[in-house]
Amino acid sequence: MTEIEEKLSSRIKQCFARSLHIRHVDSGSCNGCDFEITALMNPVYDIQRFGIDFVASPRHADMLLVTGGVTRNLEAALRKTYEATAHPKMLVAIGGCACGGGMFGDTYAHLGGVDKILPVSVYVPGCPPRPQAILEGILHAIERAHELESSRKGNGAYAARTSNV
Amino acid sequence: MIAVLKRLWKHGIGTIPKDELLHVNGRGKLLLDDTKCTACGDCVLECPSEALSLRRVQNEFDFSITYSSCISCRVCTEVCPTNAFSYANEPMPSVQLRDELVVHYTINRDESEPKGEIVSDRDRREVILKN
Amino acid sequence: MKISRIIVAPHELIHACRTVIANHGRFITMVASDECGREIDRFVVRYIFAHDGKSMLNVVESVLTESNCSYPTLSSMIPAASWAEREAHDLFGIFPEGHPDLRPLVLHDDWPEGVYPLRKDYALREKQERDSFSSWSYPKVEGEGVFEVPVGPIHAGVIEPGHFRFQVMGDSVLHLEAKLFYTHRGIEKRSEGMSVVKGLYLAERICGVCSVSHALSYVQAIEQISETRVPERAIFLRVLFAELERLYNHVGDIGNMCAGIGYAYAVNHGAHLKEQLMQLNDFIVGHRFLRGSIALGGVTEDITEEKLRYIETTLERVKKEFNEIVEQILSHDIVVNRFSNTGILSERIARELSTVGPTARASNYDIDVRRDLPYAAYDQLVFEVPTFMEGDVMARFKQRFLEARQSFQIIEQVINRTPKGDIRVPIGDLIPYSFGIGMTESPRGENVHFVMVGENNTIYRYRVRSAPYANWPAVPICVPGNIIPDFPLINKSFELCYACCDR
Amino acid sequence: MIHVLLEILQVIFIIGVSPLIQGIVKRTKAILQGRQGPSVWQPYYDLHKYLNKDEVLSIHASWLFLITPYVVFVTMIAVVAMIPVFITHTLLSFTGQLMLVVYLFGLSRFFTALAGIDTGSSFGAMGSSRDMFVSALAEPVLFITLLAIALPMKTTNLTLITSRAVTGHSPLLSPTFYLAFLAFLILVITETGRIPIDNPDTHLELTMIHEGMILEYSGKRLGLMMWSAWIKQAIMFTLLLDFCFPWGISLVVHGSMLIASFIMVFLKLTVIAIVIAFVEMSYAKIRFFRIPRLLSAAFALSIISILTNFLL
Repeated sequence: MTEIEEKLSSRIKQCFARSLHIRHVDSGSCNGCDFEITALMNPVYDIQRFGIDFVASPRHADMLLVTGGVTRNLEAALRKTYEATAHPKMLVAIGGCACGGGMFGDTYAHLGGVDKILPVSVYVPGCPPRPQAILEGILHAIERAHELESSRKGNGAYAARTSNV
Repeated sequence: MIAVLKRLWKHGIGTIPKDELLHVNGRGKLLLDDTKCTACGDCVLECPSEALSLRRVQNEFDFSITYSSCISCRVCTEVCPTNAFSYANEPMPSVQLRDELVVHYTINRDESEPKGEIVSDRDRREVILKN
Repeated sequence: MKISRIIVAPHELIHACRTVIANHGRFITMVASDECGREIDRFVVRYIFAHDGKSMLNVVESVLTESNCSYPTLSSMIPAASWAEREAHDLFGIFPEGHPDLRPLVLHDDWPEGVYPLRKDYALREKQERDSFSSWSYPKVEGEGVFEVPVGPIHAGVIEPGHFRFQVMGDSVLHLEAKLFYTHRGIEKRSEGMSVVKGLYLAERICGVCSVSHALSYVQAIEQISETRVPERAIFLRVLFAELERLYNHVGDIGNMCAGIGYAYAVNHGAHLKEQLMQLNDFIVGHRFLRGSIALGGVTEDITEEKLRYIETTLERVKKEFNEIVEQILSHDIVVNRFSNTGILSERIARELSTVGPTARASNYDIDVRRDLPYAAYDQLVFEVPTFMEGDVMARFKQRFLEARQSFQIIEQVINRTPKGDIRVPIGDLIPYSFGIGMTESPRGENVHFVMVGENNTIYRYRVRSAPYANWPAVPICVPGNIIPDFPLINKSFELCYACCDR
Repeated sequence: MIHVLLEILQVIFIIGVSPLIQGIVKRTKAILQGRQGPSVWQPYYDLHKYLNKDEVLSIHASWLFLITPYVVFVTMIAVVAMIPVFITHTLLSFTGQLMLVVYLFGLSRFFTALAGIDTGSSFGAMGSSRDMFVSALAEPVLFITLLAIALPMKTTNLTLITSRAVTGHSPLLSPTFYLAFLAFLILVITETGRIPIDNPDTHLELTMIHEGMILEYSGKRLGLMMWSAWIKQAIMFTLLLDFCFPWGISLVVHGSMLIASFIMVFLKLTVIAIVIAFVEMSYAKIRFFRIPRLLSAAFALSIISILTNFLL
């Protein structure tokens, strides 16, 4: 890592620690994880006080929360959403299905796991994970935001590797 | 507008403080007490989501729990003859690499008579019992 | 529940179904299956009808041969059968002759033609290349000033995926086309060959927020096959779980509907109440969505006396706050203005499309599985089924409120009347190739599970007709005539889950 | 010289404080909803982050899309340069200023709407068409309302209006004031895109107005668009203060007077932000085609206000 890169990464960490915009993408979940993400916004957990907010467009987002193990019908949509997000970006897999297929596993219509098509920063297991666990996962992802720059360079190689999946 | 204020006055702010936030009460992470486990393999056979696996490594058994597959269904706690499973109050760990979601336990039980090598084969989604 | 089977030749299907309907049969769903493993050549279609009040189901069956796998469509007589027939066409390649709209439903346009994943000779894991040449055709409205607004499948909020195309003139909707089944995961195929015990965990995960109802439908189907008598205590506890589920859903929906009109105050207080109910769930069974509470032959967890008392005190508090909030919402004139006369579903359409649940009842279509085909302990409890005439968003809002109040009452009765005893019995033997049908009333309406078991206590064919599956076709019908900004509100008032529709 | 410096300071103050006002509104709303809510400094953190992020551009985006954030931002600064904040003097001051303010708002609107259509996204186009619908109604009403305010002051120069308002007898005694104040309050809510006209927190793409138009922006340009919207909000609040609650605005350059007026302005802005949050919490979004009714109410109020001015 060069000096510039190091500076850059600390800057990113500093930015994200106080302001993080999240875009939720349902890639074929059972709705359970989605409801727990919604619960994060309720007055009890109130995720906004951490400077974390949900936004309407992937272009405004820094982090994608993906729930569900990517169905065949949503694969293209998920890829497009990822591409529409500006760098630096993170992808957090929420729930057992997104982490590795869960109960549904690998079927004709279900790929089983987000990491089969996109790079995942943090995995949050659970069926569904409680709001506390999701929040912990998000905070965990912010902590390692400084690694984003390196993953950004590796991105091209990753896409090439996964294109024939 | 008055109703809004009245409600705020009566119920206050419902947000839980930051330091209590990550505290969980319900079932979370599945734990195995490797001193109790006899490597009988019942749980591996019954687990609906193939989160458990048991593998013989020479004289010992390697027991693993895959958190990404675990659905906290309690089947393993019910079938275990020695009550070796328990749920911790903390959530399952969030990790950066998928491999870190698998925890391994080494079970070394001389007195037990294991049924054989049980491998949870994820590709075929069935459990093979080999003697 | 008694099941009477009528077996006919394919060309007699229409006549047989007409007779059943004339005898007050209510169409529930159609199940197709590939039964080539047995001595049957090869596909079987089953039309299921319910006789409300008599606790009886009629199943009209017909066998289709592999060489001639077509049958006359029933969609023209029963519009509600349209989706089921389209789905069977997609997944099995059996052809309903004369069906008005045979566009792909479950498998999208990039699925290659002539490949049918639910046939027995198709391997579970077999992936298909994308066929990029075919495209989905949408009916179009043409004229000056008419343009098309495509939305989705990924939406802006924390919502499930679905694609909508509005044909609009300014902001007024002329036509709405919904393309769903984005979250189709192949659960029915996945379950085949699974043991019936493990199948329960799959059934719980069809939908996140109706887990109890789905699990209950599934275990009832299996218990029907094995003729298991579930202990008294267990059936009361099942009611408790089912009603707790209804409660957190209805309370959450009441708040959620206000999100459609930007009434943030009600949204947040509704969410706060829902959170309290979900924490209660977590406390009593250790899962916020009550998953893992229902077992084959009973329930998994006994609810102790202290827990029952705790439920009582918590619900007392929630009930008071809930009434307060609803009163506030209904006295707000902008809310009343936005809710009334928006998204009207007429009684005729509600009946023709066989809609279910609060949606149907808000349009004066008085059906409720809890009362009409009682299961668990509902026949021993006293409750009312409210209905409304209007069929608009306001009616659906009030419907949920009144139903939630009934749920509070039912839970009160359960707490006071639950008998002592066992909570679980082992299920008996399952005769291979027999089927059972489980029906329960989820917060969104009736969930119907058809389970056919194979050898060694495995699942042979599993078909889920969830409440949203029955209600979704009604949504595009009641949107035209409203304006685009009202669509989120109408959609939320139906509160249809995409996951259990798509499976 | 000191005048120019103070006037520049005024501009910087509004630009700098505008995210804080947004933060106060958000925080108040959160508390009224029974939750803790984001810190009042949150908009600054957001802005900092947006300015540091990369951008993703749609392939359909033309120069119009690229230039709009700068046009809008500069327009807003130009407006800020014309309004008195804590002293009555401004960088730009001439007769007919009020008209120019309305037209500059119109210019920024025009560009935002075009940029919304430019990328070819349906929500952008929908947002633009709705915004045009609302502004076609709001603009004439804004004119009439400003006229209702300008008429008793007998000038359209903002500096003069404000200094006359400060020195003149208390406007609280005349009905003209109340009517114009109500009309202006409705316009403030319309122009800042708040409930019951538009919902700034919505995640429902089908109901968005302002949010819909900036949906395609990312990174730096998104930051500028947001900031411009916050500045516009601050401008509307300041105008409301200048016309209706001008107490404490300093007429002359004098140390202690300036500090007092500075504190007063800050307090007044905070109060207005809290009031707006209250209004937003107590209402839901009205049906889209009912917006004309609300605006025509504002129109009627300002007409009556003008009439009473002549009659009384």
